[in-house]
Amino acid sequence: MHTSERKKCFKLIPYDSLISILWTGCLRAMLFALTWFLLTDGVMDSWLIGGPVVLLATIASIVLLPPFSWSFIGIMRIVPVFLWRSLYAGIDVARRALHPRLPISPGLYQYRWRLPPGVPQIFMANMVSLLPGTLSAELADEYLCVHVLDQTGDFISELSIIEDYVARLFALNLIADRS
Amino acid sequence: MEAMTSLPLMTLMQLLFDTLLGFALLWLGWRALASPDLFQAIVLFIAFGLLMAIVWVRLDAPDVALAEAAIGAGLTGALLLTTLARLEAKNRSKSALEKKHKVWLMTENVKLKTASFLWLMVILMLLVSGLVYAVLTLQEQTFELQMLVSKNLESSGVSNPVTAVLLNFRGYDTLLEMSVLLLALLGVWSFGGIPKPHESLPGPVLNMLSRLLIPLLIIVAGYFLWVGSDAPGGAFQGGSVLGAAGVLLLLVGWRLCIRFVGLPLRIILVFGLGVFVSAAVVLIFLGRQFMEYPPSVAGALILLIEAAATLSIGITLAALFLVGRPEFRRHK
Amino acid sequence: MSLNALLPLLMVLSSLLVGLIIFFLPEERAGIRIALNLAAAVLKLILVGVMSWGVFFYGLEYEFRMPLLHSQELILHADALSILFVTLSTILWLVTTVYAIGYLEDSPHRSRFFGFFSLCVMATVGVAMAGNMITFLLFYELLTLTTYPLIVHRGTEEARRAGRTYLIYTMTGGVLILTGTVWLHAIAGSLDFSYGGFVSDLVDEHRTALIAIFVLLIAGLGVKAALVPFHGWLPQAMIAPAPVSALLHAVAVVKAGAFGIVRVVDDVYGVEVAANLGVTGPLAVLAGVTIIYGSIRALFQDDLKRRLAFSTISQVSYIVLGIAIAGPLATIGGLVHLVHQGVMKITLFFCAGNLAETLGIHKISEMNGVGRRMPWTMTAFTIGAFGMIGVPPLAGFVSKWYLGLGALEVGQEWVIYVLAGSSLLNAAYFLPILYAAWFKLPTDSWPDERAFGSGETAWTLLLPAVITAFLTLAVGLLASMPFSPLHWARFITTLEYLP
Amino acid sequence: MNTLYLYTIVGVGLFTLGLYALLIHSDLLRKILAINIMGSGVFLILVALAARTQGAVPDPVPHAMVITGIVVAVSATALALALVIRVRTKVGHANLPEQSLE
Amino acid sequence: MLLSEFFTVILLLAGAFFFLAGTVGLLRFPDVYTRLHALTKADNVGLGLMVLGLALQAESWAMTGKLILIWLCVLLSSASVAHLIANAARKKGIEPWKQ
Amino acid sequence: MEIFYLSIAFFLLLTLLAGLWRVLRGPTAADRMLAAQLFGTTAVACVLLLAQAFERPVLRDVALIFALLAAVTAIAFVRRAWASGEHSDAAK
Amino acid sequence: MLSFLLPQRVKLLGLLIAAGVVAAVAALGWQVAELGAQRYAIGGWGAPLGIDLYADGLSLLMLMVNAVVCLGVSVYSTGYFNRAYFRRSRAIYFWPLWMFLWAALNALFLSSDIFNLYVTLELLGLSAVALVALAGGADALTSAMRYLLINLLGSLFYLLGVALLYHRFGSLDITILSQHIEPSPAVWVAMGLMTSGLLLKTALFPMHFWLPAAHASAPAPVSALLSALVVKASFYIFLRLWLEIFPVDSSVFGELLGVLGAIAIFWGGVQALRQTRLKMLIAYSTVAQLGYLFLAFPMASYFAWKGALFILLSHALAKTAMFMAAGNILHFGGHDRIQDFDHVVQYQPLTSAAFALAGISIMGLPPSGGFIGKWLLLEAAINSGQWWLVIIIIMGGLLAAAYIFKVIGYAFTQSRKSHQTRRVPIRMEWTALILAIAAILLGLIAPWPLAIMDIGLPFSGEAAG
Repeated sequence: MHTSERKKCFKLIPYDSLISILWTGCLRAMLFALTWFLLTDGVMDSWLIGGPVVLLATIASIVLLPPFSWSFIGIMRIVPVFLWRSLYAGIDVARRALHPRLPISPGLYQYRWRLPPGVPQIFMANMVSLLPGTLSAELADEYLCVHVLDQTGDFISELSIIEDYVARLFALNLIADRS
Repeated sequence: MEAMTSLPLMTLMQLLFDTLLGFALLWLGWRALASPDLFQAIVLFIAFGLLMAIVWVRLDAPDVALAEAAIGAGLTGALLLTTLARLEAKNRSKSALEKKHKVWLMTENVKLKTASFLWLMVILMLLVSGLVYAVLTLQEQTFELQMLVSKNLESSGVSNPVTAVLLNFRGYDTLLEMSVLLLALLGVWSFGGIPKPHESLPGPVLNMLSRLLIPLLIIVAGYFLWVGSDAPGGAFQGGSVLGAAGVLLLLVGWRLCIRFVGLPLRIILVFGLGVFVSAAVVLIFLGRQFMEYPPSVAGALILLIEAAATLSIGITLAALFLVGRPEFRRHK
Repeated sequence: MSLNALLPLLMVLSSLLVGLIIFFLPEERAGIRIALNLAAAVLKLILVGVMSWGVFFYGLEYEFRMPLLHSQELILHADALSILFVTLSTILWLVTTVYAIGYLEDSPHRSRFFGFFSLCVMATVGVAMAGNMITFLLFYELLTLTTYPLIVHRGTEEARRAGRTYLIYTMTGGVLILTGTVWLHAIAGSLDFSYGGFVSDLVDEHRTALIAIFVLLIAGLGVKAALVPFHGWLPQAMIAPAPVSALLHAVAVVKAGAFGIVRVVDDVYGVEVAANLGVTGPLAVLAGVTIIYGSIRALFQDDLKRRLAFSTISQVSYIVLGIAIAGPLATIGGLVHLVHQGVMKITLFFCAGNLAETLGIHKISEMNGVGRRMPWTMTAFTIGAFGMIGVPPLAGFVSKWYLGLGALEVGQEWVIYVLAGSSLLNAAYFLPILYAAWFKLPTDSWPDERAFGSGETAWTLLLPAVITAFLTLAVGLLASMPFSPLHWARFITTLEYLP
Repeated sequence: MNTLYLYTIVGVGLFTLGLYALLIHSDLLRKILAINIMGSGVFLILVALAARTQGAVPDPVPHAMVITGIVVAVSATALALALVIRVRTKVGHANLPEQSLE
Repeated sequence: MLLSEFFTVILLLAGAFFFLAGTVGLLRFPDVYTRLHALTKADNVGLGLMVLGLALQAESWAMTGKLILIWLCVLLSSASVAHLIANAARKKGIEPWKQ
Repeated sequence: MEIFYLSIAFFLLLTLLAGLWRVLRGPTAADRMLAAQLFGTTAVACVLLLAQAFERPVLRDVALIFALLAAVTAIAFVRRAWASGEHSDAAK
Repeated sequence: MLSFLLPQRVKLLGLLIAAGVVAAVAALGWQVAELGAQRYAIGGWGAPLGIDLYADGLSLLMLMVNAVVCLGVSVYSTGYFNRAYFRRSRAIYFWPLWMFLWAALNALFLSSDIFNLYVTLELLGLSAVALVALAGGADALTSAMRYLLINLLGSLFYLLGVALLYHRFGSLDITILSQHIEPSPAVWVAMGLMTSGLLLKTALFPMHFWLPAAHASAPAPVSALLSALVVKASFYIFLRLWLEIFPVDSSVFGELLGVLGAIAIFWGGVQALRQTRLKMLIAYSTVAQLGYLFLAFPMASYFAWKGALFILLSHALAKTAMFMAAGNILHFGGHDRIQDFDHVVQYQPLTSAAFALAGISIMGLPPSGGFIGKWLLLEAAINSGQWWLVIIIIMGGLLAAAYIFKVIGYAFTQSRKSHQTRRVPIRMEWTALILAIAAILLGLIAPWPLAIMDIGLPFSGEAAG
């Protein structure tokens, strides 16, 4: 059991591309350095500790989360959408909660993936929980089980739109056909 | 705060806030101890920890708030939940016993006789009134020690007075306290290895979460370590954040530690204490007192000690979370 | 530290070391054990000789001091009184050792027995040579502890019960003495024995306290001395092996108690102070009661050793009586009886042991005609018994004579009646034994006869009895010679009454 | 005097509450909770008193003491919890037999 | 009142409103899943708005960054935790509430 | 302004306490945990407000810790306390 | 002074450290004896700011007896934890835990800072609990649990007292506090809290209920330590506080303590007499002996303190020896039922001797250390005219004699060896014996420890001469 577990932990590491690891490493190191900068308010001395820590964090991050491809434009596109949708989600849920009649008709729905397994699916699953009326309840390779607050609403198209955004973020092509 | 107090409304608001918080604390404490369901009690206790942290904030004790938030609210809660799970797992596996002690999850108020209950009440009332009286009649605070702290802050090597007290002025306490931590781990280990809980594989979401959080936790731990010297923070806060990272790894089912569970792990565990003691002892050979850090290098020295301590504390806390000794034989 | 200081210490240490060594000897090394025991006894004898010489002729102070408490020291010293007691114990010890070697042949746990035996000597010598109350107390308690294993030596249920009784009595006694001693220390600040006592200055101020202390001390010591209300343990302790009984009665425990009373009255309070406090009178009465009571009880015992035990209760009180009468002559009588009673009683016990060991006789009713089977033993027994009764010129007579004179001297005639009555009773319980032993016809077989070669019994058993019987004769006959017990007792008394 | 005294009294309350619960409950886990709450009460008193002078910077020494205390408490709690598990494994239940404290 | 302060007040009030809504949802909604909805969405929006409001008052960019970092952390955790709890509830066999 | 921050914090505290009702009611362990989760978020907001109110920026670090560690408890719950099987009140 | 820990947990190392600590204590002893009370400022800050270590006669003596007992236990444990049935995995934890315990004790006896004392108390308590639990049985675990709770509870009470004292006087140093101290409600409450916390740990009479089980179910060397030193540690703190900080004119309180101590002596003695198992008997005997320590409080005189302290010292030595002897017996015969001792005891003469000699000291018979202590107490009681104390002391001694001879009696009973016996390593027997002899010798060298007690004049407030 242990060995299999460990294999699972490491199987995602792609040994083929050292360069991609380095590149990602640099990027993440910069990201972490930025974080450090934010935390410490940019005091110069702090890099005495910050340097090693960022290095350590980067290594941990690389080991734990192998590089994946993504696109900057994708991020730029998804952020405003996400912000808006999640704000809307909040308003939506607040409305339902505060409404005297509690207008909900919850149910489960299995949404078939067009995204490939791995990081994109997980990202999507997390996002779904923050979108209006939906909550990811189970993640399988083929489908995402979504709990919806209002079955009557059009949440399916919403999901598929978001899926497109996510696909673009990870620079992926969606499986064309989702029967 | 000086400016604010002039505003009566502010004072009133503070009073309101404090009263609410105080009552909330008492109520939570009472419920946590009296609720019929243990799980509920633990959740309430976690909430209690959160409120405590807010209280520390309110009392202008950010260092304590950090420690409470990290250790009290985070790790203790996780530890309690895990223990509860273990206990229940055992409960289930022994159905005969379960029958016998079916009620063990319920509150088992020992049936006190009315008389002894009254006595207890009387004693507790006495305690309360005595304490309150004592507290309320306390004279004005003496600031001698506080003055001393701020006067010597210069030569302590750090500018956060709490850190100065913890690691320099009263470093000996801290040294002993780290021993307590290590000792607790030893004690836990000495109870023998505890079989691994039967657990399923982590789902991908959890997996991802931990993978994202851990580097972040490492950075934050480093941050607290660094910031400790002139702002609230320090080895314990950093260490507990690091410990949280370790706990997270353990929770996700990460078992890399099997590889170095023997000597390397133990070396890391005593590393902090070791550095602390060696620094202190080396100073003796340099003709100074035990733990007397020369002001010129005190800052660096404290940072060094704290770095080592952070590492050790983090790993120790994570190891404590296992609530048992990792098996030794595996790596043979 | 001078040699003189070393001598008393050596007295104590010799037994201690021997005892400890013996503990670790394997059971089989009987030879070494015997040699060690005898060597220690002989060494002691020599030391005693040297010291008594020094004390008597040169007035030397043999004293060893060691600080023990803030103001108290451990003092071992040899004054005349201690020499008297030490001499007695040393000589009798030597004899008893020989006896015990024979008696315990082939029985188990001999190392343990002889180990404690030696420690017991150590304690007795310590009691004898104690220079202050605290040292006395120390060795006194040690004596309790070391005799306990000897009493329970047989390991039977009965023996354990006897041991328990013994402990209950002596421990209680011990704490009484402890209390008294501490109290005394608190009042007087000093505990060192000195001729004529050391509390005379305090009489006015602390009269009640002093009386209370006296009562405490005497009650505590009375337990070991088996004064009447405290005597219960002694008959039970008969369960111990014969040499132990012999010791308990003649030398160690009972005598230590009596000796302690002597010390308290003479060297702590001083006879005059004690008399002044009015405590000696009741003590004398108590002793008188004990004498009569013990004799009467003895009369009704069929078990030989029990009869001897009650006889001891009675006889030891002569010593106490002598001291309590508080006159010079009576003191002499009491002191000399300390020795005489020891010699006589040990003889009797040796003989009883011989009978039990050789023929299995434990009861008087079984003794018919035993004189013919074991003439030597019974001769010794007869001498001892006559001594006890007080037949002149045997040892017992001398003591009783002085006691009587002493009583008359201070005008306490009632003592004479006690003495006379007691002597009559003595005769009443000893003579039937002698009659049965010598003149009745023996039964067909003895309860449990063992063969010891050609003699009537083993020589190691017989010899000690004969020697002590001889001593009984000798101290009586030669009472007026220098260095006789009587002589020493006079010497002591002069010292006591001089200041 | 300032409003922070309130917290001192809350601390006293928590301490007593924990003590009471510690005494009357036989369940071990709850006893451990009770001890922790008592500890919090003590810490609260320590820190609240440190800030009792209006407008002054609170005394850092009690803060340091409380941090030490928290670490000690967490160590003790961890040890206690491990012990509870052991007790449960060996004894079969996680209670202490009734004990009379009063 | 400065403009930024005005916005801050508005944003904080809005945030508080969402917190209230989340709590009401937590109390009113009928089962675990629906309550999770309330929790994740309303609270995150509430916190987001508050962060935004406070960021307006922040004295430095780093402070703003830190606030946003906190928010992101909460976002990440609460989304993941919501998923985990929902998932666990499903595995436990807790059926969603139907009207 | 400080009063305002404090009032908002007070309000948050109130909602937090209201949420306690869920902890007491349950019915499932998950519900209670959920409520604890809510407390975490609320506490973050609360601490941030207090930081602003008392002008102690360092307090934000406390909020940071809350934010980071809130997940740990929940994960412990999901992975251990609840994953290991039936909880006594799950059947209710 | 702090023996810190290496991961290599081997006996040899343990012994080396033990020897090292003993040497250190000896050196300190020499220093204190030569130069008087020593004060050492850790970190060079000095008392109000930093933490001071302080060694006067009192702490030196505690350290010394600590060193002797601990050395003994170390040697004993090399044998004890070798036993076949003691799982190695358990045994290897003994040493580090043990070293922690020892370090905690040393630190405790040296500290002069009340918060530092709290930390050392916790260190002590936790290591003691872990050691009790090392035995692994159901009894041991339950009692370890209870012990842990009691420890934590006591510590919290103490800590609350510390909090009040600190906030009243703004210092944590004992000496400084003693200079500033003046009665006020806070001080009284702090005193009450600290007293109850410490007495709970010291297991004074009504709060003794946890002790017998914990001490009886622990592994033998651990029981020895607990009885000999751990309970004394909290007593030591209590004594220090009492002598230096608390207002001296608290005679009613002292009387109360004395009465409790008296009840403890009786109750412990009677309970000990009723026990059927040896270790329980010894544990109850500890309860009784602890009672003696509190008899000094109503008298509060120079001699009384010294007497109590002397009893403490000799009890530490004697009780260690006793528990070791019990451990040997248990190991040899596989049980410690007193009524079946005849099969066991007499085949272990050394062990029996150790038990008997230790018993002499416990009973307070001369020339043991216990005797000296009892003597001093008695004298103090008589001097102060408190006769009820005299009676208590006397009766306590008799009770002790009763329960000890209840055991010793079996050593002389003839019986056959029971078949299931195991060999006991000879060094276990010898260690017990040597410690017992030390308890006896303590009485003979009494002036020496008594003189040490005067260094730094811990009792100067009451010194009557």
